[in-house]
Amino acid sequence: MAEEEFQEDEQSVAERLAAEALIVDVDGFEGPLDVLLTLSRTQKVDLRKISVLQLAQQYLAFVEKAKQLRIELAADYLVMAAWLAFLKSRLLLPPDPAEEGPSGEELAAHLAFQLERLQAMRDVAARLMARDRLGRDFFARGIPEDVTRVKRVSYTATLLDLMQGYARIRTRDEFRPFVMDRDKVWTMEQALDRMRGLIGFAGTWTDISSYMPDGWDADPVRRRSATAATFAASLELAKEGKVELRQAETFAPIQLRRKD
Amino acid sequence: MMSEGMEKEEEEGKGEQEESLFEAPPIAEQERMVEAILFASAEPVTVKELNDRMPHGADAAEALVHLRKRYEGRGVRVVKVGDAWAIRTAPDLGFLMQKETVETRKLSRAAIETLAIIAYHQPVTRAEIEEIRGVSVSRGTVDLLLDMEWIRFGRRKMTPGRPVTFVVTQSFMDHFGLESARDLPGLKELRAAGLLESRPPPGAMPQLGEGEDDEDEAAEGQSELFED
Amino acid sequence: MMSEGMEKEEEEGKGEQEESLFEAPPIAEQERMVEAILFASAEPVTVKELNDRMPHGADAAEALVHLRKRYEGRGVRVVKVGDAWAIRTAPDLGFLMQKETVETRKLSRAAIETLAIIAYHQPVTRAEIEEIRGVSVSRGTVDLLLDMEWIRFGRRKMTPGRPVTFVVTQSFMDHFGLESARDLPGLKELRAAGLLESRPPPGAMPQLGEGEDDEDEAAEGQSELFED
Repeated sequence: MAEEEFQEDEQSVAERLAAEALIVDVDGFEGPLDVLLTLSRTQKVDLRKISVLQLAQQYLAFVEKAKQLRIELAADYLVMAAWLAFLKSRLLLPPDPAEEGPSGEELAAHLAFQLERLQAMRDVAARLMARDRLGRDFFARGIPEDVTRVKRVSYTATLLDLMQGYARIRTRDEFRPFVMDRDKVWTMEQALDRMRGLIGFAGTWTDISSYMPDGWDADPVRRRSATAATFAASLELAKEGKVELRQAETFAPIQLRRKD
Repeated sequence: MMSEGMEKEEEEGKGEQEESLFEAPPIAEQERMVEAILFASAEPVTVKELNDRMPHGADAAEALVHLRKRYEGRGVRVVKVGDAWAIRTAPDLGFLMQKETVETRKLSRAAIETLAIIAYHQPVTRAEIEEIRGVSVSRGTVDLLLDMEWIRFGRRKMTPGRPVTFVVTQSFMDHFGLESARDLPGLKELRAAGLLESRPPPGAMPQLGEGEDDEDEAAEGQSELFED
Repeated sequence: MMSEGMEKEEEEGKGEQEESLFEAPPIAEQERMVEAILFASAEPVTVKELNDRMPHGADAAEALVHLRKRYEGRGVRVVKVGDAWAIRTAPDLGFLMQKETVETRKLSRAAIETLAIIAYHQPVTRAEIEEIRGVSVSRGTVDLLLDMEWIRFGRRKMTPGRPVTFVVTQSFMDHFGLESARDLPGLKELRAAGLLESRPPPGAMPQLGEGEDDEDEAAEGQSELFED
């Protein structure tokens, strides 16, 4: 205690006022490291040469004062106080070779590094903010021109797509008659319908080719289909007992007559 | 218009700007100021406004003359808009003010098939394409292929109605890496390459209309390229 | 610098531009194009975008060298912002621009410090920021900086938990007139003093801030970014 009071006596009035301002203003601090950095300024030395021991004592005094003034300190500040008290004892006592872990000097050096780094960040932050800035010192184009976005669709295909496409058509082509050429097919049902209406008049032998649908003999494809259908229909009618068929010789015309 | 001598004098005057707080800055400096103000302003700026914003004694109108000259033939120009001034893109570079995004899409199946038929059977009429594909060909498909410059109109067929024909173009050859349409593999090769599979057994195929369609009559040219 | 002769030649070449669709326009013409595009844009434009918008075969990077030189000492300047380019008014003429000045949000001390730490230590995790500041970083601070588009998420750190990192953006560089992160003021000195190294605290140090455990992992990244 005596030592601490002695220290305080050493401080100038201005410094004491500053220390009190610290406490009153505790809410304005950005954490214990910030307090330590502020306290370190009273040492008026390069942060690399700072006395961490003295700083620890200043911090502990700051926490003590805050307690006296019944100022609630956040847990962070108290953790730092406890740690600094520990550090202080490490720095004051001769090192115990049996003890594990970093030495007091190592811990102090790291704390000094942290303070220096934080100070450095603050310095460069200030330099950064003091730079010429867009919208304050220099300016962008006031009337930017709209860039119209043109969306273009480009179609693509590979040679493989092309060949596969062609192959697909040609393959389908080979099956095509099953679906495609109905207009050139005369079915047996159609032939039967037609002949049933006509055979009532077939009292005498008539060539079955006369029962072909009109106009189907010009196109060879249609003629072939109609011939086949009419022939099949004739056989069907004979089977039903409705007509009789005859043929003079092989490949001779086939003739048909109503069966009474 | 300024004489050469004047311009020189102004150049020399530049260094003195700082001291002469109540004297007008040299004209070169005024020109810089007008340039910066016109650039940064959201709207065209009148000469009066320029003078109001520039240091006392400056003559924006004169600075504008210099600035305008400086931008002659450049990518942007100093132009008068009503009674105010602005910097604008040179009219011949307007085409740069659009950003083209290209979306690549696969050609539709209908388009590929139509294209393939044209390539293999050219010159070919729309009716022939429809006959081969077994479905009608939409106007859009043909237009797309014409638009892509992969097909073009060929000579008219000497058949009733004189229908137009389609042929493939040089761009088509370039795109598909072909020297000519004759380089397209024939059906045999397609089959050998496994591209033609489901071939029906011979004999299951009714021999209807083989070679007797009237459409075949006029189709000279490509048909001999292909088997079947 | 271009000789008079060269300039003449390019002038003459201008007329041919239309015909030679697949030849790059002369460099003087390319310079005009870059000038027009940069003038038209409030945001920095990347070299790639310039090339995309200019005719086939143009070399925006080369045109930029000429253009930058042309605007030296003028009221507006051609500035580099990361891998993009922009035209900005000369900072010494800021006093003319009261009308254009935009009220920047007054940043809190915490936000300013956090921004500086991200800029100088990037890519940096939240835990590393907290370690440096000795206090936890509030969500609001990070959100504000993200919202201003001065920082963005960088790649995750390859350390346990794969924490996200923060890096500064092109907008940040544009705002503070930086060509690249290497041009941050005092960067060299900080590095020389070892203040940008991530130095793990010796055991038994209090973990300041929220301490997400990844403090001790070697911070790769920021050092390589700032290597000379």
